[in-house]
Amino acid sequence: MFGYILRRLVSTIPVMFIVALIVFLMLRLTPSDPAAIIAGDNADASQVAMIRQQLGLDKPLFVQLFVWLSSLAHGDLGESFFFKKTVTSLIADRIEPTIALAVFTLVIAVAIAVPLGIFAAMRRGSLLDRIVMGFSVMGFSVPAFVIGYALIYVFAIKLQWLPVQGYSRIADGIEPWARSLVLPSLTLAVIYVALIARMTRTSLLEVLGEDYIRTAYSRGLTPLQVLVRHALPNAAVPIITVIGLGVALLIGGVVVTESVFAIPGIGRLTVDAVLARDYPTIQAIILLFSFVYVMINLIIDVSYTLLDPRIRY
Amino acid sequence: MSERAQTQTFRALAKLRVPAAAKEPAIIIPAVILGIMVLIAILAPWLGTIDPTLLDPTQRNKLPGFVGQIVLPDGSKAPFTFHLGTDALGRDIYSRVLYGTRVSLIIGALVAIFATVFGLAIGMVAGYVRWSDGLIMRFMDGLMAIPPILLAIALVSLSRAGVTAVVFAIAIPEIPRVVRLVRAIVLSIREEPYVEAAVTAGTPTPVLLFRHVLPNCMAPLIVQATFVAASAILVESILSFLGVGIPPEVPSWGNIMAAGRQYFRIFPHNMLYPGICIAVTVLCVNVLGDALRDRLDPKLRKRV
Amino acid sequence: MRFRKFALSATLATIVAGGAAAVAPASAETVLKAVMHSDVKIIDPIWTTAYISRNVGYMIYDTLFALDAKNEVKPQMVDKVDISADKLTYTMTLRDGLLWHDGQPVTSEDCIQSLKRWSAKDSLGQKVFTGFVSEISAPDAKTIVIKLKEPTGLLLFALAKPSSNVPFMMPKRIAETDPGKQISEFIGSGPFVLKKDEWKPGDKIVFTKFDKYKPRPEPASAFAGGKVVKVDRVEWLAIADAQQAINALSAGEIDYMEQPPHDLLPLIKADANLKTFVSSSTGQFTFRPNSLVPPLNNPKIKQALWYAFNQEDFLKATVGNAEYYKVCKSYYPCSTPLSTTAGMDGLLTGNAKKAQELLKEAGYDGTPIVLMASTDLPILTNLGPVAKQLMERAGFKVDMQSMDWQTLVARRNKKDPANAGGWNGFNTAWVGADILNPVLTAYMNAACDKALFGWPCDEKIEKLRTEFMKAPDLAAQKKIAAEAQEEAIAYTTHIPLGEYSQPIAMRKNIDGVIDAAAPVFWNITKK
Amino acid sequence: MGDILVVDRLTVELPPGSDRPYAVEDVSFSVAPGEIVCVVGESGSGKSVSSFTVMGLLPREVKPIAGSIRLEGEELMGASEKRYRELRGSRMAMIFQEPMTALNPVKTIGEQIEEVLKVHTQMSQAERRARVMETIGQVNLPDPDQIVRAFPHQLSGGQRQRAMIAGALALDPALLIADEPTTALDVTTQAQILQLIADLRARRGTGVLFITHDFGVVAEIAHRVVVMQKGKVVEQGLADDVLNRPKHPYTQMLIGAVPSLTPADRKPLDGAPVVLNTRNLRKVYSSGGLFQKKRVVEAVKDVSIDIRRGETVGIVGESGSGKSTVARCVARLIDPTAGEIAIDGADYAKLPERSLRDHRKRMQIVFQDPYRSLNPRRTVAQSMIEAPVNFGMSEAEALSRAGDLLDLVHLPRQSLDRFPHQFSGGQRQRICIARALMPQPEVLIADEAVSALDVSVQAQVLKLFDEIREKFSLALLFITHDLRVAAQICDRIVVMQKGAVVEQGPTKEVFAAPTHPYTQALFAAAPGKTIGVKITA
Repeated sequence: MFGYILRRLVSTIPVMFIVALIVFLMLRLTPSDPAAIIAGDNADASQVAMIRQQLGLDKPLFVQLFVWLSSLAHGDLGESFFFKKTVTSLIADRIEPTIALAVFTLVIAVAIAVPLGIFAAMRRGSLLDRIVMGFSVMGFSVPAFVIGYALIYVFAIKLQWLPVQGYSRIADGIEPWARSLVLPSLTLAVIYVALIARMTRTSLLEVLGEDYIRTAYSRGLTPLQVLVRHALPNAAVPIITVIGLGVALLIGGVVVTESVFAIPGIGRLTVDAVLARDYPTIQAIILLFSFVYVMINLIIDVSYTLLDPRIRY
Repeated sequence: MSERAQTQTFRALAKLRVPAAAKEPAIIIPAVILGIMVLIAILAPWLGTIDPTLLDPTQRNKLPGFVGQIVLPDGSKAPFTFHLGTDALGRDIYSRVLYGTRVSLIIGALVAIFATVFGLAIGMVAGYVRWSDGLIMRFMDGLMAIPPILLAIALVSLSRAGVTAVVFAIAIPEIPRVVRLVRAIVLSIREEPYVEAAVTAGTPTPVLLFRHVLPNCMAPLIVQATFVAASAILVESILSFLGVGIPPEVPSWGNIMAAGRQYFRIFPHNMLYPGICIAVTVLCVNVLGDALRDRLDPKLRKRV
Repeated sequence: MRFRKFALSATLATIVAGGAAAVAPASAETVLKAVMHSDVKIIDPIWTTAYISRNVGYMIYDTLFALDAKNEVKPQMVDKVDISADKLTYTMTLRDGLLWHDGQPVTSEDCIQSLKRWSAKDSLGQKVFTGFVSEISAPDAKTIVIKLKEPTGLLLFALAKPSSNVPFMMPKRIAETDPGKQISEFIGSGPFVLKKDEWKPGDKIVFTKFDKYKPRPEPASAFAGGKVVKVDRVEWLAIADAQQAINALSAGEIDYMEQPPHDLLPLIKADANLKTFVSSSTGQFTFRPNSLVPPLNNPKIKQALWYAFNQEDFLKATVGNAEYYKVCKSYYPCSTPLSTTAGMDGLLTGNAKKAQELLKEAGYDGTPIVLMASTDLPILTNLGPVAKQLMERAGFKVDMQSMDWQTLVARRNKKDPANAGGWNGFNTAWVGADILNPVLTAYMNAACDKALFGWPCDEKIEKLRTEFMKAPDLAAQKKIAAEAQEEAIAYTTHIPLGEYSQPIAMRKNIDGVIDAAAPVFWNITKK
Repeated sequence: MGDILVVDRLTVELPPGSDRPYAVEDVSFSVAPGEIVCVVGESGSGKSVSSFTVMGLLPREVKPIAGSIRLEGEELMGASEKRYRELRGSRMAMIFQEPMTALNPVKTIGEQIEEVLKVHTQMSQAERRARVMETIGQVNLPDPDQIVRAFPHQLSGGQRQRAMIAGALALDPALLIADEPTTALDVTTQAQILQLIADLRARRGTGVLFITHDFGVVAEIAHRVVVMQKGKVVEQGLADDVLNRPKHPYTQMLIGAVPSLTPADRKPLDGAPVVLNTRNLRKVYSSGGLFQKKRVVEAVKDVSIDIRRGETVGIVGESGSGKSTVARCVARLIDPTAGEIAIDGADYAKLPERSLRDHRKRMQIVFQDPYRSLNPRRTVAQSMIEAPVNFGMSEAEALSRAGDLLDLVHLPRQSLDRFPHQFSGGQRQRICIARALMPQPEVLIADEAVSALDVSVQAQVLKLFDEIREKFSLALLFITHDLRVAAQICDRIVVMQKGAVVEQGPTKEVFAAPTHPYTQALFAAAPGKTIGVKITA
């Protein structure tokens, strides 16, 4: 088992290297000049050139890549071009809201979506099944920010139950923290619930078609017993897989939700960094998000061994 | 194609009566709605619309149904009812939404085609050429690990804004998913006996790929393409919302909504009508995709 | 990565919904929460002309002199100043008890070094200090002596410059930072102290009351007078979405919003517990042509622009509500002493036919004008499309390129031809305080490649601007200002597109907002 | 005491749009205690539907509409779902065809057997545990306490089927329904399972309803036989009467199609030249990589066989014996690890793909699954002309040759323009044979070419194989696990076990006096020795 984890960890290195390569080249090959932006509107050409030299942007590409990768190896993410702070501190300041939002959404989404998927699968073809599937397709069809504005309009402005925007930190009390996360999490959860409910239903339907389910029925078990003892344990693997893959969707959604609810997370920071051509910050965040995605999928792969004895490493 | 083969294909085409699939409501309704959307896109100039970029600051933010007047190209003024109201620059929302249909559908279609074609090519190579498989899939894993929206934001805003930049930016993150799908299909098809029979018949690999493997990839690819198209239209609206989408002078549903975002409480019509169009179109494409998948390839359900 | 620091408590899974509005933490401290027009990125006051950096400057720094409500120069950190008979020597003594935020006393050495760093970058500072100042010295810790080569009425005015690159005073050790590099320590002697550890770019920036600050006895009047702070803490929050900011204002989550979009003012009027405050200082939209590269390097073609444009279209497209805009055909703000319509007759009338004739006479061959249009600043977004339409009606070919403000700022520094990464024109806005007279108005600087982007080149304008500095009294200044305007119109350094005023929105329990060219937070009370 | 199960005039309706109105129509039969009743019929005869109806496990859309089913006197038609559940597992139990998938992969064998005790009885944990161990012992599974903790994927096919039986018989039900329980098993394992079912029936007096399509199995264990065709019972009675004196023509046809186990007498091959021979052919699969112990599987170990022109050589063996791997190596669909494969003396074992082309012309292959051997999107003509056109024949000429070959395999010429989905399994296999003959090969490989076909169709295809071998004096390499088929069609047979050849020789001699113990066990295990006819010659 340990050998497998080690091997998978080692296998993430090439993937992360490729991610780093893609991000690095993408930023350098596109026609944009961070030095000019940083030099500000008071500067003349010589100052812009001096800044470009300071930032090391004048060196050949592979030298810059080597410098960045080696500093990355020492855990130093470099300094933000724009905010005069190290990228690490910049991210550290703003990571709490994003983690809170992502985890809060994950919990809500799974808590709603999995039961929905199960009911839809059990009563296949019934009204409930069509409603769940209808909602799931709707979830995929409406842009997240539209949902966001609608929720704000109803719950924050009209009913005044929840705050309009902003994020109150955990340190300032759990109750306001939770309240500030309810609407953003619901906005983000819609598309995620749609994905998980649909996949839960699909994988459960497939499992219910297997021979051992028929064997279980032939032993006199009630449909509920069959579901709990035989169907769910086997459907667990595909369901967890989709939750893992959905994380990429979640990260994308976080960027939009943070913009709508003015939550100071790293999603919004990415957009600002891209607009300000702040290469170190962009690179660091995209690497971080990709690393989180790869790690989550590794954890899920490893969790398979707990769920399915056939998968032995 | 020899003469005889041609007659065969014509005869086969003639026999192509409307497949049973087309009778299913889950395919007819979305297909009809999408057909209307395409018609709107093509006939936009003749559907009572005016130049979508014609602005008149004196008629800003007028509510739907407002009767104002427009300046014709020759400078003369003419009365005009703004059925869906005007935006922050006094431009007619009705015309902009109709012309926006063009851009949004084109983006959906181009992204789907671009992602599918490249995904198919790379997927076929990865599936059939053993030694390239590891390399290509590692690269695809890398590309797939980057959250698609972030990749799109970076690609768009760092290159000159425009429809082509947006299409590339949305399509590139979609390619790995298509590659993985095609590779999985190719890996399973190459084990099929009829492919092995072709090998023993001495068919060279490239011909084998096009004659036997490709046709059997079509069904799942078409289904995947519909989902890619649906998500492309959505992502375009999100990019515009974040301020990195298509520049405002080219009307698209996304940037009309983004421009109207400020006024959603007092002039909701700016966001309402393009929002409805996006929801309806994407919904139809998704429903069509689902129905096609159930009809064409039930076992695909597992792979998507 | 320091994830350990955040304790995600186990109650994460419980969804808390409903219940009355949250009970605000009952603490004696009064906190003023504000949303400014943009997020604070740079604090070094001479690094950029961005207004947000200037606003931060007014919070944590102080100035030797300041303009009062009637735009007259009044002493601020300076106690008294006496000017020699020949008007060549100025001796100023500092007020007693002035302290830096780190507790050190303010010395004349600090102020002189601050002035050196400021004048190295600011356009007015360069003109005054390189052109007229022969020597500046500190005989003792309290007095500053400035000797001039020849008399000018603008020395004190320069020390009281109200906007963009304000001459803020900072400790010597910080002011010695090379002007080409940003300062990293933000110690001032202003009424507020910056809490650097709580500054989270993109989230919020926090200032607390500097209790050892000694305000002047006189009542506050614009930037002059006593700066008495009446709240304990001020937080500037970053809410990019204007509609959301207004929602937050009506929900009581914020107290003050610097620039609510004009279109959303009805929402504020409709809300009982909100009010607006309209400052007397106005803003001016302008069009800046690039006089270095074709086709707008040909004055005849630029002349056609004066006929193609009119002010009403731009004002209606951006402000919309007549209550907040005014047609003002003058380079200097209409309400200010030097305002004049000299040279403006027949211009800015939207006369497309006249413009076409001029274009034919000038031999305009239809090469497209590359018009840069910014998309992410609400107040400027609509200027581009209006300019494009008016120019096209007048026969110009226009290639409008949309981009975010950062890209525009970077690209306008490029001197390449328009079709090789350069540009021909773009629209922007200036605060009234920046364009009070020909010397202060940066766009009238016509010193060719030493001038600001657009690089106009006309010695007559430069001569008039130097003469203005020597003008002994207001009447002389007015005459020179009018001549400068006529000359600038003939050359077309830039084109004024109308005046607008920007109301500030706030909750009913906020009072004492000062009417000044920049949003200042002293004297504000929160009941 | 009375019959355990009485099915009287049972009719089950199929959903609209199926190929016939009723799955099962007016079916009556009964099972007495301790009696094994075999229901036999081809695929689609409705034999499985009747068994599922008794258990009440039909899918929602298939509804029983008439007749009665009485289990130990109690009428089940119309019984409540709750009542059905009480009976399932306690009074009637069922075992299924696919042991690989019929057990829950994520639960231990012990748990799955114990479950039925938990559902139906109030036994304590200890009592249940003891009962499970006892049942495992009764189905003679080796060391029960290891089996209890094992997961299904850790057991062999036979062991899994025994575990299934243990689960079914834990509560000593009166009726055991077995739906083709041994079809997926190897001959030797099948014999043990049949023996086990017979013993349990004897010891416990359980009535067994045995569903199968294999007449060999019927001959081996059945007391009474029910023959079904297209949902109707065409004949039923004592096993001896039905098997040896079938009255209904359909039964006669079915029995007549079963190949006999005693080999047919073959025309002697006087000194025909050797066409294809392999010398110490070897194929090894190795897996494992970084951090993982290397696992090596020797699929084929040192196989040397040769086939003369006009001769049929059969390779017989159980699954995993390596017989298909040999065939695929000969057809160069996979690359052999070592050894030589020569056609007319020219070795092509190690040739790279480019220079393999003209060798491929001289040997062709027919696969097992007719439904996947033809590209669904190409017409029969397009599939058939592919090989000859590759080897330089003009399209027109290839098409006319295709027409002749279709006549040869008794198919109409116009099938050239049709698509594969318009043909039955048997017809498709004929098309594959015709396709294989297109490039005029010298060697034809048949890899389990008839195992997927129904018995009646199987007989005709075997005759066809023999005809074309005769007509084109082909060297035919026939791979099969079915001894009856091998007996009827092969001149010489090669017996393989775990990748090695244990015995080879003329079919008559090997069948009459097998020398190797494995071959003896194989022949002994083949069910229904008395039944079966000579098919060829």
